[in-house]
Amino acid sequence: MRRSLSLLSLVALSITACVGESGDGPGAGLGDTFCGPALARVDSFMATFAGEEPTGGRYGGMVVVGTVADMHGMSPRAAGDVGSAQHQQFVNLMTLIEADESFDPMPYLATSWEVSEDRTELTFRLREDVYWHDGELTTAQDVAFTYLTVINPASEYPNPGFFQHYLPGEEGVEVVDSFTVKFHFQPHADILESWRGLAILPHHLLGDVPTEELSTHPYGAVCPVGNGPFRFVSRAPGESWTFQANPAFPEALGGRPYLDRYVYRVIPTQTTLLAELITKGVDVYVQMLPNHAATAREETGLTVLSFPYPAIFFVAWNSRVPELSDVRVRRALTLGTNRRQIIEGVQGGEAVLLNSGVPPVHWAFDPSLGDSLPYDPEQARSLLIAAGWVDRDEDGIRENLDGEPLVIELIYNQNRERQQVGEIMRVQLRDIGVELRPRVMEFGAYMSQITSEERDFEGAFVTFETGFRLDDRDLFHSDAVDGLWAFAGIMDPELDRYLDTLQLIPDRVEALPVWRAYQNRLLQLQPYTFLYSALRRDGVNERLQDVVMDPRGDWATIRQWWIAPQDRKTP
Amino acid sequence: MLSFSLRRTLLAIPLLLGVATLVFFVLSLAPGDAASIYLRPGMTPETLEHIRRSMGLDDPLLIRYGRWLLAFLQGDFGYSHFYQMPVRDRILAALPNTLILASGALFFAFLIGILVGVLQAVKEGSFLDSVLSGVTLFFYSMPSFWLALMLILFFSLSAMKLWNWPFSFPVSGIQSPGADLLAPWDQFRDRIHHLVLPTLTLTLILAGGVARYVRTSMLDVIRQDYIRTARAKGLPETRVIMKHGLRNGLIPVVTLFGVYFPFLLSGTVLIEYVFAWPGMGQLMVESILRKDLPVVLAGTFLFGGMVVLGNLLADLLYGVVDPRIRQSDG
Amino acid sequence: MSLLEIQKLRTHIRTAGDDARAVDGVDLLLEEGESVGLVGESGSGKTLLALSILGLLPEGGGAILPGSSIRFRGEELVGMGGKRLREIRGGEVAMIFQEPMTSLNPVFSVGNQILEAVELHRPLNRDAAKEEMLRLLGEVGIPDPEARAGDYPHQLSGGMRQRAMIAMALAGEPSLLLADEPTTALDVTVEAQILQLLKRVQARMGMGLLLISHDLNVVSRVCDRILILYGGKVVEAGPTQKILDAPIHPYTRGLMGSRLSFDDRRRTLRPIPGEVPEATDWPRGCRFHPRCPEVMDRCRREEPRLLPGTERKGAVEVQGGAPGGGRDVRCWLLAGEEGGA
Amino acid sequence: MGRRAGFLLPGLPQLLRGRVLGGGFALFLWLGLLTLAVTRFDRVRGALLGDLDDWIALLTLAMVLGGVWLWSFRAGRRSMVTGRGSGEGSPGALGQGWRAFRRNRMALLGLGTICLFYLAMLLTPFLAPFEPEFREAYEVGGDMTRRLAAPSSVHLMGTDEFSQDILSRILYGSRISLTIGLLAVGISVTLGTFLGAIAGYWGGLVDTAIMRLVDMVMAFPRLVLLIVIVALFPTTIFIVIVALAFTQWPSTARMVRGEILALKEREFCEAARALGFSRGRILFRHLLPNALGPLIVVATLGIGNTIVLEAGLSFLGLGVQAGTPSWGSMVSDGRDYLMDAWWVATFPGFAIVLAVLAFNLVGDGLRDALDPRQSEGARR
Repeated sequence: MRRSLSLLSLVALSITACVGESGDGPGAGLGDTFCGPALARVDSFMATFAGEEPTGGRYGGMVVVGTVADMHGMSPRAAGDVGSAQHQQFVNLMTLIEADESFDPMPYLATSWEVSEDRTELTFRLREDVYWHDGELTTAQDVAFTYLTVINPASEYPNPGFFQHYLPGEEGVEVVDSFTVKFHFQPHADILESWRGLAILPHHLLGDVPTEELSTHPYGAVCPVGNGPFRFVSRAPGESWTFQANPAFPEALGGRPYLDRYVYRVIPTQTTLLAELITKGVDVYVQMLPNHAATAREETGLTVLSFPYPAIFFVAWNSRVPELSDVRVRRALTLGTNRRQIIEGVQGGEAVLLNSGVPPVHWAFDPSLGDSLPYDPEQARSLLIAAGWVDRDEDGIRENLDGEPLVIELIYNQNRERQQVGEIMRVQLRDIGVELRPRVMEFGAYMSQITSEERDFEGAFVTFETGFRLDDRDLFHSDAVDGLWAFAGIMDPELDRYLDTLQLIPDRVEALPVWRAYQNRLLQLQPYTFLYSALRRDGVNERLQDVVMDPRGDWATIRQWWIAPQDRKTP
Repeated sequence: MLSFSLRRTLLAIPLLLGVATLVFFVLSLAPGDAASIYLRPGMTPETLEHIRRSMGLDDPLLIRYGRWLLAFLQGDFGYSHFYQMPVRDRILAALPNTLILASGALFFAFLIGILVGVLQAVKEGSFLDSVLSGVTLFFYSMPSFWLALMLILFFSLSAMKLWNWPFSFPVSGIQSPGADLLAPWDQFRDRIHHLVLPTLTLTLILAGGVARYVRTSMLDVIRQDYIRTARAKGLPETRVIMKHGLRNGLIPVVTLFGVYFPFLLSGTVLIEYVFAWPGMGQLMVESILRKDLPVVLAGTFLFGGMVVLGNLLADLLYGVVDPRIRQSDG
Repeated sequence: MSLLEIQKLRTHIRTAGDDARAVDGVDLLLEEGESVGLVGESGSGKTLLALSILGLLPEGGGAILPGSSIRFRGEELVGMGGKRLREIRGGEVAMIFQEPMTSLNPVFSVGNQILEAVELHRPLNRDAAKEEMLRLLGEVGIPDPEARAGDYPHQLSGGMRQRAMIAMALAGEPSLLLADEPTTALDVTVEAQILQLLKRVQARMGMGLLLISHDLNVVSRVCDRILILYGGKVVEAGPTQKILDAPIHPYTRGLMGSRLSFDDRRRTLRPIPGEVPEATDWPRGCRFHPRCPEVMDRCRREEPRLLPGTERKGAVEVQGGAPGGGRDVRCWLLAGEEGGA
Repeated sequence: MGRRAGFLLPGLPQLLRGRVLGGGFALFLWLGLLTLAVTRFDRVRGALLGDLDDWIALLTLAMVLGGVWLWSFRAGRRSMVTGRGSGEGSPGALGQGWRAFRRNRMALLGLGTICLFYLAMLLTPFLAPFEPEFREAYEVGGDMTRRLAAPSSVHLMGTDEFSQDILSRILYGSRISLTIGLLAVGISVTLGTFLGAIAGYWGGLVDTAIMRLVDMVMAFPRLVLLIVIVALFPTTIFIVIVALAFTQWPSTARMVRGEILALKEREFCEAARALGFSRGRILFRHLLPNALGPLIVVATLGIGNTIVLEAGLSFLGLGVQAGTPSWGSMVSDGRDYLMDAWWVATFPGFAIVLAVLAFNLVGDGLRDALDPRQSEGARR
């Protein structure tokens, strides 16, 4: 009876909770013992800047960014979600290096770096004036701690592949002095890109936390303490995150950001989000639908920024399935899909046709490749005939010698874009005598089906956000054919050779021909039907100045955003 | 009477546990691995294994069930893997929002519904009655999300752009960002502003049902002899209706309140979705889609609890409004 | 000036088809302090007549036709509305109903309901009104008024409920009380008590009383005069004793035959055959003719007028006094006297 | 003369006799269908070689044309004989209800609307101006400008983002929306009646067990339960129907149980028992028919409710498999275009409101007609 009372008390408690802030209940547990003191220290450190902060001119104002999904937060495991990753990189935390507009590495937390002659050592020299928001200095200790944490699978960091070639564990990192840290690894073509994505964590706060508990530690989602340009103020789960300018941000990096406040808002229905943008309730609508972009462009006071983004959208064909093991069939599927029309219809023309997994923003992207497999239903039909698929019973769908019709099931999770593309492909492939059956699945089931050992699927829509460092070995290498990501399951020695070589050529000029060859081989094998890399569109209120958005992300330039005094809302 | 209600309520607790158990197994046995939701390109099987472990998915189903049940009975609702916080904290953040929205809407729905229903009953068969019947049935027949979208179009976008109204209502959220910097009074006003459209949507839809119910009930009452008695006494008509009629007409409406009360938590699902209202409905939908099992279980239990509470409340209210029942337990 | 003077009252009920002529030209006179009984089977229009007086006809259902007149102390009630009508209702003219169970509001205590009437019609402050309410309860013979006042109708017995109704009616100190079948729902012993009570309060307060019943017996115990109603028309009217002693109209005689009384055990029960026809569909001629044991050809053709009744044509002996002895009858059996107008 | 008019034009005899509603409806229906058959003669003739849908449509067309004519003719002749059109049938409880129902204009309007909806659903192959998947824009050499076209004389309700005609899709979508409503309610009412009747009649342990189950399902907010089921399993139309049915039966069961409990005490039941009838016979032959009135009301109102719920599920993206048009999924698809192509979401939304409204009107009318207590009030 006592137990059931505690259940009932939740209702009573909740009614009183409207008054007080949540989190002060007895159930807050660790959140209470960790967050309370941590945030108090942040407050007192920030209070020391009162009066010293720059005011006037561009300084001041609040900006609201609206998105459809809440972000996970600042823990390493949260880096798997694009919104969280960007906040870790650009807003609340800092990375060692940044990329400039042309994607060349730029100093950030690290002032300089040095790669050893044999490309097995990387030494970072850190800034000495970067403070955690609670007043502690950011040191080499933090960097080493972060590295050791994320290479431990228990941290649930989603991109451990970044550090695959590093020497295992403590051998890989060496704290030279308080502000110098050195890493050891096997030679690799791309050394710095990993450090552009990985945000450094506070050792003094999390050093004592066992790595396996890190993913459930309140630091990530309840009270992150960072060192980036904006400090965490509060979070209402499912509703918003609020950040405040960090006055202690180093002068050399631009000092305190212009904006006083930055709010990340969650609005799950895109139509509502558009309405908020139009009524000026939000200043930025992240990742607009194409037709919403068209609407917003016609509004006064709004601009739509569209920029290429390193994401690729493709259909993975499971070549373990007999019908799809024939490269002629896979090729016919690609040839029979009018991808230009799909781009026109689904993305309003704002996408780049792809024929490989190299996105347009990558330096190895080959624009001429896009014309390689143009829409050609005639050729698709003859390929299918050659492969033995003929419409023997004249029902419009081809059959093989055994009379089995060419029916391919295409799975995807609930998503408007995928649904649209699936429907269009169905219409188009019917034209060449293939019956495509798009099937929506719940996301977890979909992920299980394409990654589990059974690979119980025929075709699947997949979107990858790639970053600037490409390593397709887990997709196409024979060694990885049983790994999570080998959807297509193709094994090709030539492809393996390219993939192995590519990781070892640091010089881009030298690597480019190999990239070309690799992409051509993919073109021949057609493990996927690559569709496109869509532009990302963000609707922005024109009162917000100096917003630049490029492949680095939506928040890459948030430090420079400013609002003229007359445009600031009176809070 | 009261003891009967209490006993029924206590009996409901195992029932609710049963419901939660059902949900546990349905969610656990549904195809697909809950941990695979957190899979990201480039992730290794070891990491996936760790995610699975930290979600408690590496144990056999029955052990997981036992562990959940034990913790649940002790008032520990578990940890939300998606929100990275204890379920209790997450629910406590969502619950007040929903309660505010839904209780406001319920209040207005009953207020408007009762007034309209009474008016219709008094003017039975008149043109006004027909018009109001049509209007209430219209809203009653309307999908809530649809009405919500229409209201956004009318009262926010069109109001501002086409009709140049001096103000438009905010279309999402419970308060403006940065409202915490406002003076308390302005903060309050801001909140009320945000409440307008979602409350209006909910109210319109609920009020239709209430009005229909009240009309029927009042029509029944108005024909009763005691209404004639009240008139024969020389009471003014308004007093006859509002005192003698309404008091009796409301007795069956109390049952309706018992039915609508659980609405406080669950009835707002679609409306919360459209208006980005960070409440229980939105939380539940997202948690179901993300297979955030502990949140779904706790939410289910809470929803069920509201149904039970609603029944209890209806019983108690019945006693308050109907002396025949109040006295029957001696 | 009479207390109540009804002339040519016609009250119709609207239905989907033809209007039901429920009360069809009734004249009635009631002097101060007099008690009049209105008798008829259900469907004869007697309840509607009472409701017409206070304007309590069901909404949209019934209407008093133009040309009708109901005057209370000379004041025309037909078409009256608003404040004055409400002052009269429950104040100068009170009414009690057939079913005390359904006529009392189940959700308010009886005390509360009586108090409401007291406060409405008497210039008393709250305490005095309460006092008065308790006094009224005592007056109508409810024991331990203090305790009973808090009771709800469902907690009282039928007799007690009707007493409470009477108390409520007396609250405004009315000069006319309309009692619509006040004892129908009660058993015989309680009926007697209630009738006695009515008689007592009427005498004490000097009220006029219009007692409506289907039971001639009940009415005869209380009333000075009696009106017999059939088919929305008065068929016989006269002093109680005369009607009891010498009923003229066949319908009256039928009612006498079908009554069950203690003081008249010799008679056997002889119910009137058939039923009252629908008020939408009165037969041509005399409305009673399909059921009349003495029906004549003329009855089927022409409608009789209300005439001073003195004697009966035919075999039945003539009783009663002088011509016009205060009695009116509507029957062709009397036509001989009139010379067949 | 009336007879000849009946030969010429169905509905005319009724109209001449002043029965405007029935006659007008018959006339309208007959003329409308005739026009349809003539104007789309090619399509109708083509249906002879068509598939099942075409044949159903053909059959419907023939039956309704013939049926209306026959009804009008015979009713006209009968009214000539008896002088009045009504008066047929035995005055059972349902017959009386029908007569009361017939007096309710709004309910009749609702009934007419429902009939038209279902008729349109059956005749979709002839009515729809375009194929359900007329994705012209994406066919070979497609014309992309036809996407999201505003309502015009070609596309009366405009087109969606696939250049599909909204009107045609609403017509084809009615199959899912109207069938889901009918089937789900059919299943739930059958199941609920069966279990409720058993619980009410047998009582005891059976009753307790069934009612606990009822409580359990009812302790769940319906929409949330639906989301759990539909979100986690492949969304086929079958799953959606089953989910809708299995979340609705408890209220029916509860109602039927109450009715049975009340009826059980009535004289005719005791009489049947005294005659030695078996329990099953008493229950299904004597008790259930008496509970039919409230059941019909619950079912009618339930259909409207179910259509709204299906729409809600589709709105969350959980409805019937994408690509198959249903009104709910059409609204859901159109909501992103609300600000630049309002017609995509608006027209299917109206279809939902109209259909639900019609069902509710009929449900209300039935309740008034079948509940003697209330209908007496209405007549007074």
